[in-house]
Amino acid sequence: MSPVIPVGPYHPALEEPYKIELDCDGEAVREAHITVGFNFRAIEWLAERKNYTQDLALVERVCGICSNVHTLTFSRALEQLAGVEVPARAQHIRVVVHEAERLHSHLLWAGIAAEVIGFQTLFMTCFALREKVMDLLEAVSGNRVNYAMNKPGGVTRDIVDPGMVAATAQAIRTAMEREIIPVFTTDRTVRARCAGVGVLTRDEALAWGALGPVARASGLPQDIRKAAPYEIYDRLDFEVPVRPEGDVLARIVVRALEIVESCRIIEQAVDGMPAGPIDAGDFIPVPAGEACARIEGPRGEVFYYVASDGSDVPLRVRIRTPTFQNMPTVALMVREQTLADVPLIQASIDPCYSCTDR
Amino acid sequence: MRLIDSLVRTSRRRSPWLFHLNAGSCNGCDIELVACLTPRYDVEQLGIRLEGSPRHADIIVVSGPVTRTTRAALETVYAQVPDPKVVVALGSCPASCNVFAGSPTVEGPLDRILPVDVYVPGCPPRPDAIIAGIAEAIALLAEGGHA
Amino acid sequence: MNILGLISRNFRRDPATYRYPERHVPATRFRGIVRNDTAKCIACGICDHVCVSGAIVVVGHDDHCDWSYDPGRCTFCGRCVDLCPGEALSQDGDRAPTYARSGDLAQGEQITYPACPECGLPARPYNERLLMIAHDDISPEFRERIKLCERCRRRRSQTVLTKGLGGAADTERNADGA
Amino acid sequence: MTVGRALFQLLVFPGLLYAVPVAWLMLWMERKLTARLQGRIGPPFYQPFFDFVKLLAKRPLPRPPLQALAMSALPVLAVAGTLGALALLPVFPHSGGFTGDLVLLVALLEIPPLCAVLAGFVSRSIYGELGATREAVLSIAYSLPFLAALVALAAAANSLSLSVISQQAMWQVRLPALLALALCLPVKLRVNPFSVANAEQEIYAGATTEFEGPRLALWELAHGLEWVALTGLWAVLAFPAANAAWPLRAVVFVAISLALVLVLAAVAAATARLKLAQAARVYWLWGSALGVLAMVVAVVWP
Repeated sequence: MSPVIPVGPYHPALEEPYKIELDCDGEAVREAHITVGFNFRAIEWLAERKNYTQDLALVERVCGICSNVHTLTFSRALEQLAGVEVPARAQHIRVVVHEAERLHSHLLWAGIAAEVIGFQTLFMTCFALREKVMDLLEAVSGNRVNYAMNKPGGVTRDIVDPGMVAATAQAIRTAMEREIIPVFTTDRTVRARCAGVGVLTRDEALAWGALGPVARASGLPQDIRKAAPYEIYDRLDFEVPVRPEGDVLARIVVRALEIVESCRIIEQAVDGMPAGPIDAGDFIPVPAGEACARIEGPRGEVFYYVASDGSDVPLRVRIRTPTFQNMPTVALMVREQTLADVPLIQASIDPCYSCTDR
Repeated sequence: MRLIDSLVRTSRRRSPWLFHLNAGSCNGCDIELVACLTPRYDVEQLGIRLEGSPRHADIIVVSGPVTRTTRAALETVYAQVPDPKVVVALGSCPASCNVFAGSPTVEGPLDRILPVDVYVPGCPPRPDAIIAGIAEAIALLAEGGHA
Repeated sequence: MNILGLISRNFRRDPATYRYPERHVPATRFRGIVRNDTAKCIACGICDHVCVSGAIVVVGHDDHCDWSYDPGRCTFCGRCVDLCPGEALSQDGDRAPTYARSGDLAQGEQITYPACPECGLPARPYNERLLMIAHDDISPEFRERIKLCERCRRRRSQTVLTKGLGGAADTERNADGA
Repeated sequence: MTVGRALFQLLVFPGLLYAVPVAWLMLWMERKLTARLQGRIGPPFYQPFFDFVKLLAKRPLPRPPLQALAMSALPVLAVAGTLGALALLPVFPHSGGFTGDLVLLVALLEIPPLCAVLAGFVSRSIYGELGATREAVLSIAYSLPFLAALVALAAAANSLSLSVISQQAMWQVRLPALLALALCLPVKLRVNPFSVANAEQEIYAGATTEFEGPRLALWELAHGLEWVALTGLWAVLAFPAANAAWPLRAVVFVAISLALVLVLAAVAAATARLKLAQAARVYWLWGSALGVLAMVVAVVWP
């Protein structure tokens, strides 16, 4: 048998094209090399050649799963440059959409993880629940993916039926607590596949700069929503789940608990939503200068740097996504694991290579 | 002979297997395609299966604007699918490169590289639109795929 | 609930599937194909300016303006609809149909410039809503003037101005003479 | 066994004429039940049939002649082997069965996995090879309980004839032996939790990754026939009533086979896929324990 086993660029376990080459000894993995770049579409280059309104739609397509995160961070960077205040109602709507996106992203991930360990029924259950979130997002934004909700100074669409949003959040919370979390944590075959697999210790997570749920599953309590609150997060009551084990099961549990917390956040944000305008005007002039913005996306910290010369086209847009930080830890985690674990371990960081490649 | 012909045609209509190829897409279309498998849409009711190996497939579903790095894979995969076969372009990206038009690393649109039979518009298309597009493709497949 | 509970519940319930061709209907505010109401369009070109993928192209000519749109290029982001000053653009509440050849769905509208009531040459189209935003109160004289082409409008303004100034000058002269 | 009877068994029941439609029925039942347990509609009942016809009608890809030959011959061999095994099942007990058909049955049942292993290597794909290796490792793991159970039954009935075994093995041996056989079914049929040999998320379709069109159609058929043969073997061994009328026997045989399909599909829907080492451990530990128990009882019981 050939000693190097390529996984990808097109592989059933991978949603996206990228390649892991495994130096194997039978089924045991000795070393892994990751190749990315299949999704490189030169988005930053394009962003420097389009005006700010066009760039909003462009950065939304950095990633189809966490699209809202990108427009939100980009808008926040522009607001910082322009010195614009976002109306309170718009802030609440932003938080609702932001957390709804976290819900669908985490449910999607839970489904993919179940699929990767061959647990089709659980995959279907997660995706069936996810459809509720998709309906919510479609009702609010008019599209299931790529919501186009944010713009500098506010949001584009109002939430007309807050009752429905709160009810959906509650239904998802109940279903998570009653169905999905118990199966993931107690089912014996799931435990056999996930517990103790792909361990990333706290020190390694720190040294390799892991972000988001991956870091939190390794015992690092880091979350931008707590560390540097944006929008209305400083006024909301929510927990940041942290697990010390650092294995795949811990990552599952952290994300599952985050879903529950996100539902609580949505309920609170809808509850306290004030009346008022939802934006601060249509075309907001962006003066010369530079700004950074960062927020906590579903996969971890998303970072934007925008430089402007005062025209309507940015000088530079720099995007750093969480997978860029988390991806190298895969090579660390798959060592001395079996071949069967590799798809699961790579999936456990919730990789988004279209984010990383841009 | 006629009986066999119509049996073959019916079987192609009832059992289209897909191979999905992400040619630099943003994941939006890919996730909506996965959503088609799930309980609400369940494309298995039409006999559709998402296959891991291109050699098993009848319909190639392409999403994304075809980046420079995925072009070679796209051509290989197309050659690996046995005839008759049909190509479905998912979303605006393979149709026109969408927002990525003009990027130096994008070689699309897809019809420059492969013959495309069905376009499904949307960014991304809704699952019911994807199913409608695949249904179009099935009709073409029953007639023996594209020339 | 454990997995056995889950699958037995699924088995007892009816499947959640929509039987093809029955389908899940989009939400009421769904962002579909963009439509242009030529009666309201003032050919300002903002939609072209904000369209990231070049789906909307606006080309101005002497007597009309070509507004073309290809849903095959569209991102359905709705920025053009949001920012359309005259509320001429709207989006369908349902998904676009599938198509067989690139560009099959492309559509174009021609916005003919109305003829100037005075000289008959093309004048810029105007939109009632925009007028109301710009001016709370519109006098009949202003309403008439908005329909004119640029040259006639300028000439009309000039006449009014000269007349006004002329009148004032006359009064002044009279005052001097007194 | 008369030639006429042998031909009937090979071509009609439980052979070709019965087995092929029932193979499709079982494949459909498995998919449909899985779908229903997941809250979906699932495929219509004619699905496996049309899958088969469609694959047959596809144009095969050009390959080097020797590889093309091997890749066509192996699935044919797998189909033939399974049909042969089916023909040996003593659904209707008779005095004429030749002694030692148990040995032949075991050998014939091993043909499809063997062909799959060869197919994986012949296709010269890394995933095919991985699938083949996994198939081989698993077949070593399940062979011990599988053979132990059959040997225990043979010892209990003091015969190597399937017909005699199905009639005379005592229940004290039959029960653990049947359990051990039932444990071996998921891995032989490559369904969860022991589906590691064709784990799609790891190694595509395993050994059949590189097969296309008609060649794949034959593999699908062989897989369906394996369902019929293995559930049939279990049904024959689980229903010994010697003096039941032949229609009743046939009906009970079919009913037990189909019920077993449903049970296996439900188990598959309720579990995740175990890793190779974990699956092998289950067989070495629990499978072997059951097999050895059956053997000990067969030898020790007066």
